[in-house]
Amino acid sequence: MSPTALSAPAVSAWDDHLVVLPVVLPIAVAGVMFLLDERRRRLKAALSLATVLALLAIALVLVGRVDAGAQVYRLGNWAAPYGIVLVVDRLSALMLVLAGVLGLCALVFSFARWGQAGPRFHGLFLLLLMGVNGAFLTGDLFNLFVFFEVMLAASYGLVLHGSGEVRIRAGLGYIAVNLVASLFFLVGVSLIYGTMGTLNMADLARRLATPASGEQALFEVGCAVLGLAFLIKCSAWPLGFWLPTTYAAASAPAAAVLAILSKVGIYVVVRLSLLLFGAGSSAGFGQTWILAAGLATMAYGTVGILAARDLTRAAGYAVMISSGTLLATLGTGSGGALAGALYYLFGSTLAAGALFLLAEILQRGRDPARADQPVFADEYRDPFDDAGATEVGRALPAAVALLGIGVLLCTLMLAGIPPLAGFVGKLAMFTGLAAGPITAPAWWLIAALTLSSFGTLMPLVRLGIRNLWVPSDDPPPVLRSTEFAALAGLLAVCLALALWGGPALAYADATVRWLEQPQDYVRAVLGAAQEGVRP
Amino acid sequence: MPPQLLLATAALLPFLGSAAVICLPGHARNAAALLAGLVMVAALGCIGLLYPAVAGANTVAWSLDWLPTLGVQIVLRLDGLSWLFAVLVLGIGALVVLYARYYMAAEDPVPRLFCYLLAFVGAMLGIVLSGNLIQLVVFWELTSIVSFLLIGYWSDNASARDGARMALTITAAGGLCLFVGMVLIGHIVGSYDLSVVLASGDAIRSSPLYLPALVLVLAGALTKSAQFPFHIWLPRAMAAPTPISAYLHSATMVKAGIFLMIRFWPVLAGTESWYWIVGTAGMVTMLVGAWSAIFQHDLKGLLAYSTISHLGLITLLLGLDSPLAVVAAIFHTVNHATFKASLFMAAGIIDHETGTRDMRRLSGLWRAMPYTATLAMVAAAAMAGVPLLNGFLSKEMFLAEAVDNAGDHWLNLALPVLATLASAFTMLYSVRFIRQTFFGAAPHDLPHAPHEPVRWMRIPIEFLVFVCIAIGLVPNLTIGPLLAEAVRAVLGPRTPDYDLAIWHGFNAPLALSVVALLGGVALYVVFGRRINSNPRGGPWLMDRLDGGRLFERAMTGLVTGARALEGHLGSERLQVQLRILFLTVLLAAVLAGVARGLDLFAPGNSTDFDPAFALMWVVGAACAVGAAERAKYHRLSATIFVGGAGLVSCLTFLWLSAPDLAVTQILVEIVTTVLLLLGLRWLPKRDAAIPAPAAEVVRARRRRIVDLCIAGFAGLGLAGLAYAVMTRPAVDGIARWFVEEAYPRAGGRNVVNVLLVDFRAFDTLGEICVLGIVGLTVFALLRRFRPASDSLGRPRQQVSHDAYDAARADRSPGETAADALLVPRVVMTWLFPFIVLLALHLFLRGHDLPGGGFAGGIALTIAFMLQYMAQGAEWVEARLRIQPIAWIGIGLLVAVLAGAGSWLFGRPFLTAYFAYWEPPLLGKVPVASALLFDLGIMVLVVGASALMLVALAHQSLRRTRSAEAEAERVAEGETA
Amino acid sequence: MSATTVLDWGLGLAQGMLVLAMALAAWRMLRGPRAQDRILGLDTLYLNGMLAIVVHGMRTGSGLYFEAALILGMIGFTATVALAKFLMQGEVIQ
Amino acid sequence: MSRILRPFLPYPLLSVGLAVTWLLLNAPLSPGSAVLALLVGLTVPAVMRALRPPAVRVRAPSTLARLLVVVLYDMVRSNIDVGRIILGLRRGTRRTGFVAIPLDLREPFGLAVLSIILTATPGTLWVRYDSGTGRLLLHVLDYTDGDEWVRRVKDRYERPLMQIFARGDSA
Amino acid sequence: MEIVLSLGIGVFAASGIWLMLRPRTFQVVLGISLLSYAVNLFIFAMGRLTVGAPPVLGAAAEVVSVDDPVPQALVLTALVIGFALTALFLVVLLAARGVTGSDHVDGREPHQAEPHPGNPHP
Amino acid sequence: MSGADLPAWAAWLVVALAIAGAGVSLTGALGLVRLRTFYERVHAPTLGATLGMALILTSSMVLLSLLEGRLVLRDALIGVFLTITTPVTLLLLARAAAQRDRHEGNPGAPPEI
Ligand code: NA
Ligand code: NA
Repeated sequence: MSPTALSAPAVSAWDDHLVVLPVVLPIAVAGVMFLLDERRRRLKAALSLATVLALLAIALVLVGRVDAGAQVYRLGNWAAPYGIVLVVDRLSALMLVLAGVLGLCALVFSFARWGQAGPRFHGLFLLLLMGVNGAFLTGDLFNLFVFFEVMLAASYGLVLHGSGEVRIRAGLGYIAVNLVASLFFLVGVSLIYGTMGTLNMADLARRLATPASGEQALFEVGCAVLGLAFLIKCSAWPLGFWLPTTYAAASAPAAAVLAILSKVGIYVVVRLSLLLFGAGSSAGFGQTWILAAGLATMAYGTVGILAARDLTRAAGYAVMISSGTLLATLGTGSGGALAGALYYLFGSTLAAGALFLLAEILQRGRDPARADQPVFADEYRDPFDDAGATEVGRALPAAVALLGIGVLLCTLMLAGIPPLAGFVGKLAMFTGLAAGPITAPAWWLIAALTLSSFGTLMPLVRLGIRNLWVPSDDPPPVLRSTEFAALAGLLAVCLALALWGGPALAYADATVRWLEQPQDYVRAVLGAAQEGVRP
Repeated sequence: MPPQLLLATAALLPFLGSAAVICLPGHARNAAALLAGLVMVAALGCIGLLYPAVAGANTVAWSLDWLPTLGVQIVLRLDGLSWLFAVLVLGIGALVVLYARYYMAAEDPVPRLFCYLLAFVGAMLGIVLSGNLIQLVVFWELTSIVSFLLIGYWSDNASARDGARMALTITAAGGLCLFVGMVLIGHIVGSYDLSVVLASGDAIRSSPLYLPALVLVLAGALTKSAQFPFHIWLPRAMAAPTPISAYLHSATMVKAGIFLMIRFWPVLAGTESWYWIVGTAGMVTMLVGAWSAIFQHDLKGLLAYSTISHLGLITLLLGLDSPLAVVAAIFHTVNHATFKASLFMAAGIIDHETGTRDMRRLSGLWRAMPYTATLAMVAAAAMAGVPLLNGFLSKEMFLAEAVDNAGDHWLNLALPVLATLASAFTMLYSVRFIRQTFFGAAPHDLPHAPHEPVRWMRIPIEFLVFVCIAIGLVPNLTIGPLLAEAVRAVLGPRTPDYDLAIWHGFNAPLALSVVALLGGVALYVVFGRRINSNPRGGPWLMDRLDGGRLFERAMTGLVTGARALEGHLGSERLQVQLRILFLTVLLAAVLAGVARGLDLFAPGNSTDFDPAFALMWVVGAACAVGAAERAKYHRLSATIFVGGAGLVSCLTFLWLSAPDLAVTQILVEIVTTVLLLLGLRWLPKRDAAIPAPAAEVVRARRRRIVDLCIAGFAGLGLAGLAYAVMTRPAVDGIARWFVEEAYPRAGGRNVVNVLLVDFRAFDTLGEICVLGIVGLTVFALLRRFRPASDSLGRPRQQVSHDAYDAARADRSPGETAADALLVPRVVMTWLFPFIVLLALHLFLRGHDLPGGGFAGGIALTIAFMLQYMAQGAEWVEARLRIQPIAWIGIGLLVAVLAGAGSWLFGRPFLTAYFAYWEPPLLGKVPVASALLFDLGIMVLVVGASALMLVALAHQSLRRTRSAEAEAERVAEGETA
Repeated sequence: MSATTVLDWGLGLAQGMLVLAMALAAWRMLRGPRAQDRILGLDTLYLNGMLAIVVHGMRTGSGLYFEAALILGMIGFTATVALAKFLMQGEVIQ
Repeated sequence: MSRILRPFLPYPLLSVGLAVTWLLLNAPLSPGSAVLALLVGLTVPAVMRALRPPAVRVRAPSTLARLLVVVLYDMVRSNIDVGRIILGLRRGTRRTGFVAIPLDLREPFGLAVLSIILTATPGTLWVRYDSGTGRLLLHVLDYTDGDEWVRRVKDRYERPLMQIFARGDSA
Repeated sequence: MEIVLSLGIGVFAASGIWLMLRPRTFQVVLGISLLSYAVNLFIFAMGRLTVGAPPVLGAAAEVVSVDDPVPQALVLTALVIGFALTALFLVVLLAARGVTGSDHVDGREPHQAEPHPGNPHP
Repeated sequence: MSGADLPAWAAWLVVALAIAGAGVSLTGALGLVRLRTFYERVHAPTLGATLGMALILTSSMVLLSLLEGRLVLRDALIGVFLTITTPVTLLLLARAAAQRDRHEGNPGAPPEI
């Protein structure tokens, strides 16, 4: 036997393979799990815990290695743009960490109850993370489609996990909308291929750097359609009405981990906007629309969260607001603000995830009819009418106290109230927007950020009070230790993010600076020799 | 200890204490109070020790990096002003701790109260010691949050919850504005550092952003210090335990807004805008607060409105563009804190000992608690501005400022008049408070028999009243130097000359003061009885105007409006959502195309027209339109038409050089048709004959027209794009490389397959994951599937078969059905190995010729499917043990291992290996790792598609088992 | 006429006839009137489609289209059988 | 069939059929494809063993050959007949109708082949078969009175089939 | 040929979209199928049209002018994913029909009130 | 287009077989349109499935054999499998139709046996 392929230079060190592990490891473990009997829950839980821990560890190692720019992994040893490459840069490493943290906490949370509610939870869960990781890593547009589909398919499974009418009804709409989005994705990608002849993102950027060709218009139509697919996934108004219903219906750990799904859409929009439309023949393409979509999403999310009748829906709308914030920031074109928005994205995603978990604990076993009681109108009381008022403090069960802290922290995070990371993120965005003369879009965004903060604070406080303070005949919520660990993990990261806001923001700044220099990305992926030269 | 360390210790101690105290057991009252008290005293000690360091207009600063990229540091900065406020916060805090120890009931979980209280102290110190604008915002919001928790301490109490929420809503909203304002100031100055900002007054005032920054900062300050119209939260906050009201809502937190205005007075004041906003707010608040206080029946209500009024007074002073007014403001802040805190505590004692705070029920308490009554009366006199007490001094300064600032504008002219009026009101409600509570007939019908409280509970009041008197008598010996330091810290070189003496001679302020005192008494004499009998304590003229209620209405309206808007701006209905999706994509594509002047029909390449191809597409189009038309009432027909459309699609692929696609398309088509039919069985009967309501018909028609337009234009758009791309010359892209390198580099002649299993194998790996996931999801979902009741019965056809068999003596049940399938069974059974063979063939040849693992897998699935169709699920499963989930797992593992094998050779994942093996006889046999990968695909495809199929097929079995009786009932009904 | 021309025109004509046959089958499929007529139409459509593939393979002189035709001929009946069985028993798999 | 070979070749005819099919699929013949054909012939019938269909024994190869010729002839002839009917080239009235044929053949495999034959000759269609009575309902496009169709089916097809697929040792 | 194929894609897409906008789940699933056909053909069309030159190299692996293999590979992947998701949608619609009794896409007949507290708008 | 080095007679033979097969098949499809009842129509497609198919496959085998210079028989497989699978659909379809007609009491319904 004589090998005839394998002529390209080999990968040098074993740890270079780390880049592909976030995808390969979950598949392999999921494969093993499918061979195990459904009743071996402990083994499965241990396996998935180990895997998710490993994923987080890998993500952290990768964060440590992206200082130099980007690390490129050529799958099948085929060079870009022909083969598929995985690219780890600051942005993708950051997103991997986010996925790892959220995944770990959601998984730990699921150990208490949800892991047993339906078959093959762990396998689906791992494959969802694999899809998310793949989407963050890939440098190829069609491969991105594939990972989107993996992620969505697993999310369909997780949304439907546990069955029940509400889930199935929500799942139906969710699947239909996302199927359409996937078809848009395909149309967009294929149009781009048909006009540019490539699928590799870096190659696309390189081809766009040359003066506009006759195909520019068709290419931009393709980008518009493709962009719309991403906007659907990140639930921008008016394309994202599916999100609150779906996330509210999903089981808590599923909803928590789904919080990152919409961020994958955001990630891609950020990635492609800065890579393809930062400069070159299509510079600035769609920016105004992204700003408009972002502001509209923030507005609609705020309206929705104000209208929310329960915490899960509120959390869903919080996810929307956070997506809208990032889109709008991207639309203003301010690099400093974008860095803040990335930082904010990280924290708000974790907080939204935590809120889904909290909501589940608080709302399970509660009378659903109560959710519909009036908000303010009938609660009016004479402030000094103390007849019948009980001026006796209630000793809180530890569970309630901890849940209260949790709800409070989530509220502060999402509303951007000090001292948590939500505030720091908004501060960074404000500072970025106020760097240099303040433009009209910047004013709009500042107003939107402030109003959405207020709009988030009010309903979350209202819902928190209803769930924690209003005396109820229902048994007090029970908090299992694994559930507590999951919540504590998420909120601790939010706290740490604020405490070490300096380094975190520096990372975000460096990320945006890197993204604003797409030629470095192109060089990293295609190699210096190919730059500017057609093969 | 160096001053910086002392400062940091003082700032940190309350937070540490807060964390420590919550660890105490729930009813450890003494331990909690002791700990809290010690923390307060220790921190106070630290601050006290720092007095020499700040005396003489010095500052002490300590800083720590936090967010360097944003220019945000944690800076503790102590100067005269912050020293005075810190002492106020900690001193009154220590007294409140002592008071609360005896005030709170034994059942109250006191450690939690002290935990919040200490956290509040920390936050408040954070504000006053803040040397950075952002840090100030952080602690500002922290006080709002802790205040929320403190007001809601008795959370079982509905008014506590409402009060807490309202306070938070208003103050946090103000905080958000303050935040933006601070960012703007930072933008103007270029730094968030307080010292830098304080040195940049001219730059700030001359900036075009001055007005927005001012408005936003004041929004923060005025909400926090309960200025009209934001004052409404303060009376509601009285639902908090009285020590908290005394501390937060009279002495400290509300003073944070005042502090902010004093702190930024040098840089923000001195403009028309400042004068009008701050002055007007202060004036209105002072009058409205005093007026409302007059009519309160609740002691705490009276004190709350009185607080509002006094805060208005201070604000008004700050609004006047006069350094001397600033002095008066600082002085009155201190004075108000002392007398109001003591009054709250006294009211708390009364409440505690009698069980009520309603002045209409209280009277003659002098007899039962003379000592407390005396203290309360002194404090009330201070509040009213009676000479020899501290309140008198600052009110004199206020009236002097009012007179001095009386200008030519009508409002300026009105200033002394209104100031005197407000003072008269203050006198009125002070008199009413004393008269109603302590004098008159002996109380009767009180919940508890009144008596003096325990000794320790009175000590804080005694101390505060002592301070009131001491300052009132010898201001220069007591408050004088401290006030001077504070004033110097604020005004610096603009510090005016002033004199804190009791006697300034006969002058206008004194005259006004006398008028106010006498006027107040007179007013009480005239109106006292009517005020006391005023129901509910609503102020005259403003009886209907309940700000709190309006606010709640507004909030309710906001939520109701949001709910309506949510429905108008969004929809939960899938059809609407999809319509929007398609409309948006249409719009986006058109906009993008128009923006670049897209010409869809630019002349270009074309392939020779073939009429047969066109005719085939006529068939395809007819099938598609037919399916669209029939899908509602004739599902089976529509399914058939979709099959026809699929066939045309398959033939098109073939015609246009894509045999792999054609093979896959036709296989998928077959499986999809069977799956659709498996599902069709569970759908409800749909009958066109059932008429719909007339209104519904019209609406439905309109909807259909809209949908038709959307569908038509979208179809046209896609067609246009396809045409445009197809007629343009091919782009010199990556395709050629694949064709050239597929054989030499990857050893495969079928370039498409090489792409799938080698060049782009990663896509394929993802794709099979999707398939596996979907298979599992389907399985999980169908495990809990319950058919709708109207689908439970056996299909009509089977029922009639059974009836036929039952009616004939020579036939056994099920025989008719079996006879019908006799021949199909034989054919399908014997076809089985041949289809397996076909699958194997497709799999093995994939790398070089059309086929591949996916096609092979689907073919194999069809082989299984045919067996299920011929023989039924039970028969097949008695013979073939299919474990689809395990197949999925094996498929994934094989594919991953095939990819990971290359790691052993130091190559990236999925690096394919191929070689030619030349065994004897057989000639050159290609050996490629891609084949192993393809095997994984095939195994997984079989597993996943068989899983879906089996799961769906089993529903009928389950139905048979679970609803046997139901079926029989239906059958009887049919035959009858 | 050269062999090429003969083959080109002759096979083109044959393919055209088969597509015409497909059109007629489709006509029956769309026209009905009963479900069995439509299924019969689909079956005929498949058959003629398969034959058209064979002729297309001859026109291009390539054996690459054989598998598609074989699949249609060998397991293409699965779809129509399922439809027929659904019509007969109201259920595809019991 | 020898007892030793039986476990390896449960369905020898099937094995041959599979091997031949493989060879046809992978023409031209090469050593590699021959080895694979052998392998396929030996292994793939294993899946049939799982399904356990009744064994089929084929006898009287000469009858089989004769039947094949008859069927081919009938097929071409009836194709022409039916084609003429469709194109309207046939004069005179034509009736279509159902014919019930009492069958003696009970072997499912034989019945299957009969149904294939009847279907392959246009103009006749297997509509229904009653296993209890052995009666077959046939639809004929060109209906003639009397037993002509019954005789034709029984003589031309059923009898040879009964010879070929005689009942007996179902393994 | 280009005009025929593009019109065909258009008709498929229009029929599919029309069906996807219908209220009954079965209509939607058929719409998904048709729209998927249209999109697959569209992807395929992006490689331009070639008759009689499949991207399969001859025995000698000589490189000749063949159809663009990339869109074909993309269609294959999309086809498989589309198949899987169509099947999933089908099963979910069955499950929805089972639990709600309705085959309306919203899980309830239009005149029925919304049972879920999340939505104030029936 | 292939077949440049094919003798003319072969080309004519191939074309004749193919056109004849297509013609038979077309006739069958025409029958589907022209015949009046379902039970008549169901006979029509068998033309294509038997003779039409046989002629076309023969044509293909002749052509490929000539082109490749060896006997190419694999198209016969299509014929074999098509022959054994066609009856399955048709008889199930006829059975279903008969059952429906009898259930609905249509005039052309098959008699009891
Ligand atoms: Na026949
Ligand atoms: Na092409």
